[in-house]
Amino acid sequence: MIDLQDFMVTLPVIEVALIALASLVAAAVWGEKAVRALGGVAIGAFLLALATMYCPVRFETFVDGTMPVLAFGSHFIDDGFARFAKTIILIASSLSVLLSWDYFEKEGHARAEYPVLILFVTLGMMLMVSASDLLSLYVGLELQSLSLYVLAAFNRDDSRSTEAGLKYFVLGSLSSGVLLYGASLIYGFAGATDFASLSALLRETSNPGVAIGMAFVGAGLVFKLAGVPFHMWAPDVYDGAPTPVTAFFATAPKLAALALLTRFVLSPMDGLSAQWHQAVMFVAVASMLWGAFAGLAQTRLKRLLAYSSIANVGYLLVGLLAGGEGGVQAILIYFAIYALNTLGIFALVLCLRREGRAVDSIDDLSGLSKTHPLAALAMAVLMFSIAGIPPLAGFFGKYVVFLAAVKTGFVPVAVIGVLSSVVAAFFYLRIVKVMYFDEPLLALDPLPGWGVRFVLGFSSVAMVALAVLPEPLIQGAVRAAESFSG
Amino acid sequence: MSFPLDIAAVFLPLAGAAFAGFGGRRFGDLASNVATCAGVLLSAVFSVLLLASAVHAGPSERVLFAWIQSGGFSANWGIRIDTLSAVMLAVVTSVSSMVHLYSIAYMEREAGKSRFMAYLSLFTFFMLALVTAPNLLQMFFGWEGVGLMSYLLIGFWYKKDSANDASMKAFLVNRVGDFGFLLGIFGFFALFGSVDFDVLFEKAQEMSAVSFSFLGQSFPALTVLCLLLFVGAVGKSAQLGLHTWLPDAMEGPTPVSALIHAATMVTAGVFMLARMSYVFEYAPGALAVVAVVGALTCIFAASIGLTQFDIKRVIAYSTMSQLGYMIFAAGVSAYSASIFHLMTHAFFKALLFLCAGVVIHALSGEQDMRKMGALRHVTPKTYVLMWIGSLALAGIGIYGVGFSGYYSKDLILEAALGRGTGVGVFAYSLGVAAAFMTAFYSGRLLFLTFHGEPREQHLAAEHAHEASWAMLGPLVPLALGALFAGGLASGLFSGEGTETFWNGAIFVLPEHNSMAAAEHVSSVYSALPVVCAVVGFVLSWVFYVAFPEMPAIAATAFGAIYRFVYQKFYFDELYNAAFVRPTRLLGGWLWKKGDDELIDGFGPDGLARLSVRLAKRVSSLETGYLYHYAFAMVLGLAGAVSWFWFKG
Amino acid sequence: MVSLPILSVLTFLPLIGAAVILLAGNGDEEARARFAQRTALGVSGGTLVLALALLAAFDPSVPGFQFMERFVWIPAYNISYIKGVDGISLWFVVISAVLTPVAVLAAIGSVKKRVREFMIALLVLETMMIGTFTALDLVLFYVFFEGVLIPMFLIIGVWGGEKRTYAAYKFFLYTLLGSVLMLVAVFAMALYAGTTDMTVLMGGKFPKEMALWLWIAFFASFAVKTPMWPFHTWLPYAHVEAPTAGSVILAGVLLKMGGYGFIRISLQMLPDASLVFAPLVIGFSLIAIVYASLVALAQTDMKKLVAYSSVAHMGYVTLGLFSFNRQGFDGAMMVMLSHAFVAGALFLCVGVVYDRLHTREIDRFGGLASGMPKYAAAFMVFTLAAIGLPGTSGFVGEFLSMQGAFLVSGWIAFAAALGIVLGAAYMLWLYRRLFFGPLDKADVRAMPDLNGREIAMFAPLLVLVLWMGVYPSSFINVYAPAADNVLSFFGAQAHEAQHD
Amino acid sequence: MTVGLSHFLIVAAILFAVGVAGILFNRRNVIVVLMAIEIILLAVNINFVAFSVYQHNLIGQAFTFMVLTVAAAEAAVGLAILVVYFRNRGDIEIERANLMRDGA
Repeated sequence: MIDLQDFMVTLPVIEVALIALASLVAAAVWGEKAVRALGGVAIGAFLLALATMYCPVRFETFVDGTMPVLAFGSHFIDDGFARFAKTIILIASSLSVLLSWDYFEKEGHARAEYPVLILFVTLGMMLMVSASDLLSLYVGLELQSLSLYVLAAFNRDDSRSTEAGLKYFVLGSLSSGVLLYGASLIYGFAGATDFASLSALLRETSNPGVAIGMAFVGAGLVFKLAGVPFHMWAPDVYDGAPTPVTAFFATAPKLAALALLTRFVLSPMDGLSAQWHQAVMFVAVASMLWGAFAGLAQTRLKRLLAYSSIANVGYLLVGLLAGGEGGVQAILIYFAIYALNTLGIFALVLCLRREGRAVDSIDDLSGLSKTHPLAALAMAVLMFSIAGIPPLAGFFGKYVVFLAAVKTGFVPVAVIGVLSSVVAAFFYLRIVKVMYFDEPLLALDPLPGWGVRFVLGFSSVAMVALAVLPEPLIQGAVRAAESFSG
Repeated sequence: MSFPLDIAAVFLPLAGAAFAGFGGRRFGDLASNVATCAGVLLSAVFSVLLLASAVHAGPSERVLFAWIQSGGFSANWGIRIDTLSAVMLAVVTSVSSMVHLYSIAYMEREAGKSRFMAYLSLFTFFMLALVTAPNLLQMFFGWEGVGLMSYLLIGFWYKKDSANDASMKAFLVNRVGDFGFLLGIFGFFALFGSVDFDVLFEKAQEMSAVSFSFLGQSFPALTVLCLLLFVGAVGKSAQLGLHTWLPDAMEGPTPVSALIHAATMVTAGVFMLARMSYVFEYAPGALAVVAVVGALTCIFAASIGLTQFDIKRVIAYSTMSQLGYMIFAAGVSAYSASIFHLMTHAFFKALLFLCAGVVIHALSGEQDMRKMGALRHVTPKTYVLMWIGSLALAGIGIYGVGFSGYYSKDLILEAALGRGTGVGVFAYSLGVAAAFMTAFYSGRLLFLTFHGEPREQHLAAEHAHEASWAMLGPLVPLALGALFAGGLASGLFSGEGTETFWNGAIFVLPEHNSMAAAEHVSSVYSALPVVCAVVGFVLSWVFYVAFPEMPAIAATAFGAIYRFVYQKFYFDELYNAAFVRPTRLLGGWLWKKGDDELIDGFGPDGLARLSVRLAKRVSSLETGYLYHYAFAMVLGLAGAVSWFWFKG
Repeated sequence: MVSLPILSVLTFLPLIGAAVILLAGNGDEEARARFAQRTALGVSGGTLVLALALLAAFDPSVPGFQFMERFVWIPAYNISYIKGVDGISLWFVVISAVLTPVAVLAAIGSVKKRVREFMIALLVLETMMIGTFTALDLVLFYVFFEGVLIPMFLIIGVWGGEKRTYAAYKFFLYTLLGSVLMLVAVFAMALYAGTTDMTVLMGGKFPKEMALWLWIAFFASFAVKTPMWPFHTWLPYAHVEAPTAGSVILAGVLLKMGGYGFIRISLQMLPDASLVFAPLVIGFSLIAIVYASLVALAQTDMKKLVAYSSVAHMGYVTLGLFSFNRQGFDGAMMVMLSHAFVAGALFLCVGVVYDRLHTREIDRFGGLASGMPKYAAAFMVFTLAAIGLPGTSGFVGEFLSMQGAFLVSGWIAFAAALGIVLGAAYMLWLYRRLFFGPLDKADVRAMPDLNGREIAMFAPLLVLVLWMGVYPSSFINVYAPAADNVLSFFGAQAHEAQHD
Repeated sequence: MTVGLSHFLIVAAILFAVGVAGILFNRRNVIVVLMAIEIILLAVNINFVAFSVYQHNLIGQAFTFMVLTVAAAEAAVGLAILVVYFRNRGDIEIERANLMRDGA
């Protein structure tokens, strides 16, 4: 039953798992001294996994990446969609490691666990996007979540960070419980846990028990995604967690949850479209509006970005709502742009230090265009991009998502979406305003090391470059979305 | 190709203006004076030549280049020369030349002389563009152009608030008139598909049958359009209703008043009526309105003229009154008489204004007649010239011999009567009454100014002086015009030769031919105006020379009426209360209430406020308490489960 | 066809200039500022030369698009990079190219802080403007149309006056609000027609009900941009707070994007819906003309007054366009072209005294005619053009626009013509308060007359204003075939209207 | 009386509800919250095992083992976080765990 093929299919995951375990040992042995080295190792692991994933000689059936391949029974699926999502996840994780490069040192608690935890989270995420069985879904999700709880509380001497960890842990566990309960119901009423059987079953007969179980699972997944009304943990956790962790939270794990939700909704729940359409629509609209409006009232950058990410989840769910190839394409394009964009923004937040302490109120950006013109320019580009103003990449993200919605007839949702983006534009603009219109307050410390600056520069240039030449990204997404054709 | 007289005549003043305006500072005042005067004088010479040829050759048109071409709409820049425009050219340029020459001396001590000369020349140019227009659009160009120049010239002394008020008023009141004119143009294009005079004249008869309905009523389209054009004329020629700018226009330097009143601006309305005679003839309703408005203006202005003390204002009201004559002449289809009076009036009115200018100059700017007196000793030559002008204005003459005004005014009154309609009789009676008043206030002006005792000793004693020949010189040709122009030209404008003289430039329907009928008016009626005028002069002598206390007694006797007339029938006050103030209040109200409160309040600002309130409310749900967050999740879960349950 | 992609060069040349300013230039702050100014002037001047060359090479007898460039940009979404100009868009390209160097000149005198950034913003703005007018793919059009917001937001906000933040937000969010609805309409169009190629979309083959919704969505964007009453309230603030150069571009070019959009999309792609909504637009236009003129009368701030006059003038634009006849169309075009120069010039005029005294309160001035005769003369000419005196550019447009409206109904023209009386009132009232009366304030008396740079700024505009007034055919003829092309959809209806 | 599947399910559902209620209504002690989470997982396990028996397949029991393992890890992580939290704050009252909230 299990042959070498299974291992070849899961090779990238296995690599990361092995490196993660080795790193754990190394961290235990060398402790703080190994921080930088382990960071490098983590990035190396991610790049290795990437390379392995796209290595043409991995197994015979891998020709052009369109064929889905199952491994270990039906637990693990490797298709274009998963590969694209993993690509983004691995890049985002790498950039997150770069972002933390000297943050913890400055904060005085550089510990070797950090890269190890990132490795484990990434491992969990890779499992999630490839999960095609409730069991593997659960395992991947928990691996990711448990590591994230710890990351949130990583500044263990800081009461804010620990409170964030606690809140995240409690609510996350609750949502895991909900998800599991749903999984048990699905299992009980369907007799199977793999997506393919569930999909086949639901397409033929209606089964209220399974439907309810799916509602539970869906709710659990939306929690991970921080969609309204399961979003309330996000602002507090984003706020309290150390900034590189927040940056990480806002990007890769979101995609993992989203990819999982997409796969779950579009394959086993396919037969329940009458139900999930309405539910997803509600969550999407509510998230867009809630994120946009609550964001208006914020004064702290990280909280603001939390609401921004909630609003963006709304836009992503519009893509999910549209469904089909077009919708998945839109989700992937949107997410790739959003993730890069967000990482860049957090890179700038990491630049904000005054007298050795990190600050993150919006007013701390005052006059940045005078004191750090290039950083301010990059930030302005990122802000206009995430607000969806052309000619920056963020606009194309919105374009594809809402185009997909209009195409499938969800015109009112698209209208609400674009209107909420105007509201959200206000708080993005406010950041530009503070940077450009206001006079500088107290002087900021010099910009941090190259890691952060690289991420900032990279993402802002990418926002322009992807606007001019979005084709490679779009082609990738198009191929990935073919997994959902038919 | 022969020398283009027409182009030269029209554009020389423009060239002079450009030279003085742009080069005045560099080349000095003298050069500006020479350039502008030469331009206008040459233009005058050419105009007379043009007149001679036009009478023989009939209408001709020269297209310069296309102005506005838009789909079916097309209007060219061009020069239309026929007897009508040639007469106007000659009158305008000759009077303007004299005003130019006079101004050199008059404005000697003023700053910005070359600017002034440039304005005068430009003013003349716009008038020439107006009278030579081959279409309504170019006419409108000149029409607005003279409005602009009057604005600039009335406000020449821009440091004076009253001058600024007057200039703005002149422009705005004229704009109200232009508003009607413009609508008229639109209508003509809509109806005729063209604004070229040739087309309009040709198709007027055909279009007289067209009517349009409004509120269930049917109106002849041509009448409506003609009335719209006439609104423009009311503004420009200061007819009753839109006349309020004219007296205030006295704030400008005196040569400007002379130019505006005699040649370049107020006559535009009269000219337009004559020019559009081909169309107005087919709009009898419009003609009746024209006649009534003209007649009312005539008596209205004359009555105000009786009470004013500012020497220039008296003359200004006399202009208005005389314009009334011209307008109602057009209204009774006596276009020829109308233009005739326009011509004679140009000479004697310019003369009167320029004489008044001499007086004012002599008294260092004093314009109040109550402070003058006995000036005939100081300025004897002016005194004589002023008499000539006044007698011409009053239309004194007997048995076909008289001052210029006698011929034209009599012709108008006879024609009005000869028209044989109620409107004609109405116009005649008011005209005769106005003739009496004209003589009375002319006499009043002369006696108050030049006779009696000097009432303000210091004014007369200190530096009152007769003007130099530099100023008096230009008055002489005008005086000659006032004396003889009427007699010499009456053969052309009336009687047998009229038809050949106009040579198709104006058109009168056979059944409207009041001019011919004028010759058969009983001599009693034709003598009546002259008798009234003589009585008026005598009466004014009685009032102001023989019994100087009489005016005060009369004023108290008719207290209320006197005040009402003295205050110009309270037109300014009425307009202020009815239009000016409400408009400004409305503007402020729309701004503060409309924009700021209503549109912004419910629009962008309101939405922004609402968003912020909503944001606060939404954000207040984020309490930081775990159990609140969990509660939201449970609610969401319950919602999802029940949704899936009921849908499943 | 020309092998050189002249439209792309024209579009992106300013952007390259901006990049040069951003990356090159060394020495101290002052030297870099000077370098930025020179580069900006040179690049925008070069763009102007190119634009004029384009004008010269353009064949006015052809109604369609010329200098087409076309390549596939995003094949997955069937979006192409298509550029081309017809006679209509050509003029908008030219006004953008004319006004940018003028704005640069104005900025050289008045922008003293963060000069490099300002020049970069101006040049980026120029790229966006020219891009908008040359784009022939809806998405491309939208990208440029919206892209304008970014540099303008910064120009208002960074270099603006006291309430610049409010003004910048209002400008940005209001126009964005309108535009996002347009975006949804773009989706719908793209999905229905399967393409975003504007040349294909023109002709209006959308189902009736859909066309109505599309029209409303586009209207939301263009009405705000134009701006039409009652969507105009951002304009007074944006104008007042923007620095002079910003106001010039805003009034001169940005407002025209609304009118251009109406022509290109509402009229050409949705003609039937335009007919349905014409009464609404005409009603708004008339209100705009009268209302804005009245409000202008009450202003005490020069720039606000000019801003409201812009609203009134834009009323003539929409009025003319939605009369659906050649006179109205030409009127709208000429009002737009004229307003570009006249309003631009008036803002420059305000800038001249603002630079000297740092106030825009009308009552702070007075008697300027004695102290600054050249300035007074220039201001007078532009005032006259603004009130539409025949012989200036302002008249041609207003006249034709109202003529066009008259052909629809005399009463419309009647109401619109009220604007010419009120227009004269507020402009002359402004002029009077600024220039006439005694020159008794010491600081006002101390102000010097126009300097060489300022004369260089006004001279081309003066020439254009008079030229356009005396010989407008040279402007109209260039786009006449294109205009007939636009109106060909309305031929029958317009004919009916004429004989109503 | 036979004990059928529904009885197991009802018990599990009650346990689940108790667990959720423990999180919702407990405002004092975080330890209780941890216990409530464990109860939820327990309810899930009951479900899985019961279903596994009635479905005659072993997936449910395999699932249960996974859940047990993960629950242990979860408890460890939770307690660890609780410890660092207590070290910082000196108490573990839920009502006072609101350093982070909107408007703070």
